[in-house]
This record gives sequence, C-alpha cells and structure tokens, in this order.
Amino acid sequence: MGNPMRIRASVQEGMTEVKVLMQHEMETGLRKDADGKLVPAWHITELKAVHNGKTVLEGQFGTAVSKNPYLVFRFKGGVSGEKISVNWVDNKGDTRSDEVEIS
Amino acid sequence: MLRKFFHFVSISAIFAFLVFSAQAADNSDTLLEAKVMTIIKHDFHDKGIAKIDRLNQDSVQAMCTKFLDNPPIDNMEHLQAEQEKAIRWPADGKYMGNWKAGEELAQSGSGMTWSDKPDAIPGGNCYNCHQLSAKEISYGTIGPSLLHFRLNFGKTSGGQTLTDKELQRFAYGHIYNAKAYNLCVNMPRFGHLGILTEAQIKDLVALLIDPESPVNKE
Amino acid sequence: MINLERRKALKTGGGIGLLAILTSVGLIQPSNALATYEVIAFDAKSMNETLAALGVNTPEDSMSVHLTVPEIAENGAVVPVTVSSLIDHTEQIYILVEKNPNVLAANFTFPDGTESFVTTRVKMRETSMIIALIKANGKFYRTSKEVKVTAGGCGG
Amino acid sequence: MNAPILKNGFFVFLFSIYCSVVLAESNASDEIAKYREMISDGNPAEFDEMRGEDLWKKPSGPNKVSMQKCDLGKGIGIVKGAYAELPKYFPDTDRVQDLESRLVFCMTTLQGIPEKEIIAKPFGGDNYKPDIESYVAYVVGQSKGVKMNVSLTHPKEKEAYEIGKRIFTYRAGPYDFACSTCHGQDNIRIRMQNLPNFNNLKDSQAAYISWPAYRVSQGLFRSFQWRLNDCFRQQRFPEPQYASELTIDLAIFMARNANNAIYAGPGLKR
Repeated sequence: MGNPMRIRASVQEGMTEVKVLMQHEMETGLRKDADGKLVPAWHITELKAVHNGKTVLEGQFGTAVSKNPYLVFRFKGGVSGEKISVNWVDNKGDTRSDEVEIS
Repeated sequence: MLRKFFHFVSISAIFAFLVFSAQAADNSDTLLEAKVMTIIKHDFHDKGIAKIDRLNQDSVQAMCTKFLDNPPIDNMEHLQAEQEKAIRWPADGKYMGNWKAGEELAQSGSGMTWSDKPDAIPGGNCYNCHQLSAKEISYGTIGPSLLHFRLNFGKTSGGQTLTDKELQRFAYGHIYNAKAYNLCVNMPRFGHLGILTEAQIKDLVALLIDPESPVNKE
Repeated sequence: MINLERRKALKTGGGIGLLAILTSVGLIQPSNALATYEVIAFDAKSMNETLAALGVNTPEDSMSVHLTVPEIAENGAVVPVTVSSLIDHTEQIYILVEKNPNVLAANFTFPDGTESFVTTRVKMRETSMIIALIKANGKFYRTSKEVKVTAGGCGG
Repeated sequence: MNAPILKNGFFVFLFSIYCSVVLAESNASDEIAKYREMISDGNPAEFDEMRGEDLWKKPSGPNKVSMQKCDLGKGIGIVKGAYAELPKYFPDTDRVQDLESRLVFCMTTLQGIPEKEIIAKPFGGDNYKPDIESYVAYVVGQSKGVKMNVSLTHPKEKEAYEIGKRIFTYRAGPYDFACSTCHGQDNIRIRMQNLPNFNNLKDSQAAYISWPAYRVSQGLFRSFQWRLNDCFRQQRFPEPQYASELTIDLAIFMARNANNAIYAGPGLKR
C-alpha cells in the first residue's frame, strides 16, 4: 500500500476546492542511479476523486508528473462535513485511498 | 600538483599568521583567532578529492581573511606584484584559443568539489558569476557583466584603445590570476592554482575577445 | 476502484496503426477506443505521434483556454501548471510538454459539475512549449506557452 | 472561427489580466520570484513532518525510549517554539548546541543509539531517510509562526557567535572562497539564484526562516546541517563534521542575525 496523501477540501459559495498532495517517487525510467543503472519507471497511472458516490475528477498521469504529485481542482456542491475520497493506482499495481472531510 | 602547492602555502600561512598575530592590538582577539583555527583544523575531514590541506591559507588568502578583503595598500601592492610575477604566460606568445570550446567551458560550473571525480575536468564556472552572451539568461552577478567585452573592456581608463594583443593579454592575466590585479577580488585564480590549463584559458580568452563569439556578436 | 487491468491489458495491444484500423472499421466501440488511445498517447515520443494517438487532427488555437505557467522555471523537476477552460462542456484537459521524452504529461476528465480547471506540477527536461489541449463537444482546442528551464547555481 | 460559447464577463476579466501580464516588462529575477510563489503551496515537507512526529512519539533505540523525553531547551517534552531559540547554551552538556547536535545528544543518551551510527549518514538520499532528518522536520514545523529569539547572553553563546562570524570570512581552498565571498554583498546572485547577504538583517531573516526545506530539484527534505554541508562542498572545502562545533558556531551566527523574524519553515526550495 502506498504512503498517505494530504488532502484538503474547503467549500466556499457552493464551490468545493480540493488540494491533494500525494507521496510517490514518479520515476521516469530514464534516470540512472549512482552505479549508472537505469532506475525503472514507477509512477502513478490513474487517479479518481469521489464525493457522495459520484466521481468528481479522473486523471491519468505519465512519467512527467513531478515527484510527490500535487493537484488542485474544484467542483460544485459539497457541504462542510461531507467526505471526499481520492484513490490512485501506480504502474506496479500499488494503490492508495485517503479521505477527508470538507471544511 | 595542487597538494604540493598547499604544502608550500601552509608554511607561508603560518608565517603570515605570526606576523599578523603580533600586530593584533587586542589579546582576547588573538585568543579567539587561535580558537577559530583550532576548530577549523579539527572539524573538517577529507572527502573525495577535497582534502583538509585545502584549509591551509596561502599568503593572499591569509591577508584577505585578516583584513576582511580590505588590506593596507602597501601589503596589498607587495602581494599583487608577487602574484603577477608568478603568472606563466603562454610560451608560444598566443593568447587566443577556440571560443566555442570556451563557451562550453564557461557554462560548466563543476569541478574540484568532493563529489567530483579525480579525473573530472573542472569547468570555468564563468556564468555562475558573470553575464557573457546575450542569449544565456541564467547568469550570476557576483562579477561584472562581460557582455560586449571588446567594446566595454577595450579601452584604458584614460580612453586609449587597446590593441587586440593588449586586450588578449589583459584577459589572459585576469583569468590566470585575478588577484595579481586586485588582491582580494572574489574571482578564483584559475591558472595560478591549477584549476584550468593554459589551453582552456586561451579558449576563454577567445570567448571574450573573438568578434564572432556570442559575447561580442549580439 | 480504478480499473488498472484495463490499462495494463491495453498496453500490450497493437500499435496506433492497428487501433486506428480497428476503430475505423468499427471493431472497437468509440468509448473503449478512447481509453486505448490515451495509453498509447502516454508512450508517444513526439507531438505528432501524441496528437495522432489522441485522435486529434489540428486543434484550434483558442483564447478561451487559459494556461498559467512560469516564464522561467528555476528547476525543471517542478514546473507548476494551471489550466482552465471557458469552453462549455469541456470534457478533458491534456497537458503536453513538447520537448519531453514522452510528450503527454497528464490528462484529466471532468464530469458535469466539476469546474474545467486543474493545477498540477510537471517535469521538464529542457526549455520547451507547454500545451494545454482541451476536448469539448468532441472538438479539440489548445493554447501554449514557453517555459524556460534554466541552469542553476548553488544556493536557495 | 467556430467560436465556442463564452462565459463573457469572466472571459473579458481574465483576458485583461492576461494582456497586462504579457505587456509587463518583467526581468528574470521577477520571473523567478513568480515561480517560487507558484510552487509555494503544497509542500511535501509535510510528509517528513508527519513521519517525524510519529517517530518522535515512538519508543526506539536500544533503550526503547521516545524522543518525548528530549529537552530541546524549553524543558522536557516541549517542542513548540523550541527551534526559534536554537542554537543555545545547554547547562547539561555545558556547550552551545544547534537542533541537530541536540538531537544527536538525545538519541545517544536517552535512546542509547551510538553517536557514530547517527552521524555516519545523517542526510537522506535514494531510498534512504534517516530518522534524525524526520525529527528535524517535525521540530522545526512546531516553530512555524514563532518569532526568532536566539540569545547571546551566556558567554559561550557570545563566543560561539564570534567564532561563527570569523569562520564565515575564512578564505581558503582552490577557489579562495569564504562563506562571505558569496554571502557578504547585497543583491548578487549565482546564475539565477539570489544570494542572501548574512551581514544584512533582511536577507538573513528571509534565508534563515525558510530552512530547513524540501528541495524540489532533489525531491528531498533537507536539514540546516545539510544546507551548511552543501555550501562547503560548493565552496570547494573538505567536508565539515556533522553537528560539529564549527557548524554550530556558524549556525548561531546566522540564526542570531535572523532574530525577530517569524519562523516559516519547513520551506520549499527549487
């Protein structure tokens, strides 16, 4: 299981803003280690954010998304106290889900 | 080669230290200086190519440290003359190399750190401190801009235009040992301390002076 | 849960040419084909290959697509990118970096109710154009900006 | 043009911002400042703070004692605001210590971890994250928003400051560099990176309160000792001993010069 995310969600005038910071190496597969060997690609491939059972964002990442990916998006609706969950999967099949209450 | 040099300078450093210590007005200050030296000797260790003999100061380093880069004029002129005398000018009388090689060297900021391999060729580190070509926007400002070097450095303070040969010699001398002209200047002594070879310095001179180089062309 | 298997399975499939043929002859339903194209798009090496993989002919330059990037990135490892689209029914936002080994960096899908806006961070190997590509009403729009990646000294 | 339907008012508003940005003649340093502003949100150092907090509370080492017994200068168990007063003189060790030398002290005396083990590899790298670095992230995070208040009242603090000040100007090595060569003048930069002048209050404050930091170019959290270590590397000096008197004296010189600033770390750096 992957390392925990930091998710912050706050609602203002009916619009919920979600900020997600993920912990992931996001190896490109092009970098060489100290011994000159290629470090294999290892990156998040897909992510999904869900609010009240409804998908509010889907994403697909290539190798060019920065290490410890950061994401901000906004959706209509969402009430303080409701939960929003984010889930990702990487190319090794590892996965992580975290949820947070909207503030 | 560098190690040998530092062995030599450590002796002159001790000498310099004794001279300046004797001059120190305040005794507690002298004690503090001694403590500083003890800590410096004690708390560094060799790593890779960076050995602790690098901490031994030569006469220039000791003087500039002692007077916070503003030494008395007599001491300064004396040491500058000594440094200038030690410049090894090219035996073939030619100062200009290849500006393209010079630009590549100017871009490289590597060399001589403990993470550099012993056989790695140190870079010129020029862009770290100077603006050189108009198209490289990532340049430092620790030293003056060298953009349009021919135009901006080609005249004496009296307004006389230098010949190409004079300007080349000026550039070569400054890269080889800037401290021969301004004792406590920030710029490393690339020739004097064996960082760059004669051929490399010539390439940098060409970068500064060749009318076709990006320093002068744009 | 995200269907990783789908992506894996499709990665082992044929090249763009084969998929294009299968799609054109109707062997793959458009909805399935969409996901397939994206996987291949992430592996594409050039802008043309990437656009072909996404099924884009010539995207229309649009002032309604806003791309916020720094003019100069102090480090290529983290280049902040914000894209927002004022075009109604924006379904997708793609972020492309022209001179990266793989041009497509990320792609986001916006269901109804989600603002067509996203901020993320991408890696850039060198100075390059960053392109925000939008899919709305089945059509593609784009805008682009150059980000200069600079050589660093020490410090900071 | 096959015009899409526009949300007109908003569009005009955004467009005017867009134009004014394009028209503005901005220089490279302004652009770097904008870049830094744009990456300032979402600092991955938070993960190191979280890891550090968990570790801090966990009994560990041969003695199975948690770091909650460590006195960082404000009393046993008090972490909040401690970093803003470091380095300082500690009566129990009879010397001035910075955060990292104090952590080494607590880890050896409380937890029973041999000092050699701690200082052998104190900085993180590929797939390696030393505990001490996570402790640093947690502790400094607990001083966020606290005013820097480094004292020089004890004679040993005063002396450490004076020694640090002199180490700062010590020129040596193959490049003739001292710390002050790059950090003793106003408004200079190496390549695009501004160089804080540690003789200048504003620069000292801005620099000190933003370290330790997450370094995006390395994808790693970096401690203050790392910052000093890498400066010496680029100064072409040999390596300073981790948490040595040399580094502590330099640290108190820099920290004291930043007094009265509001501590803002862990920072986020290029």
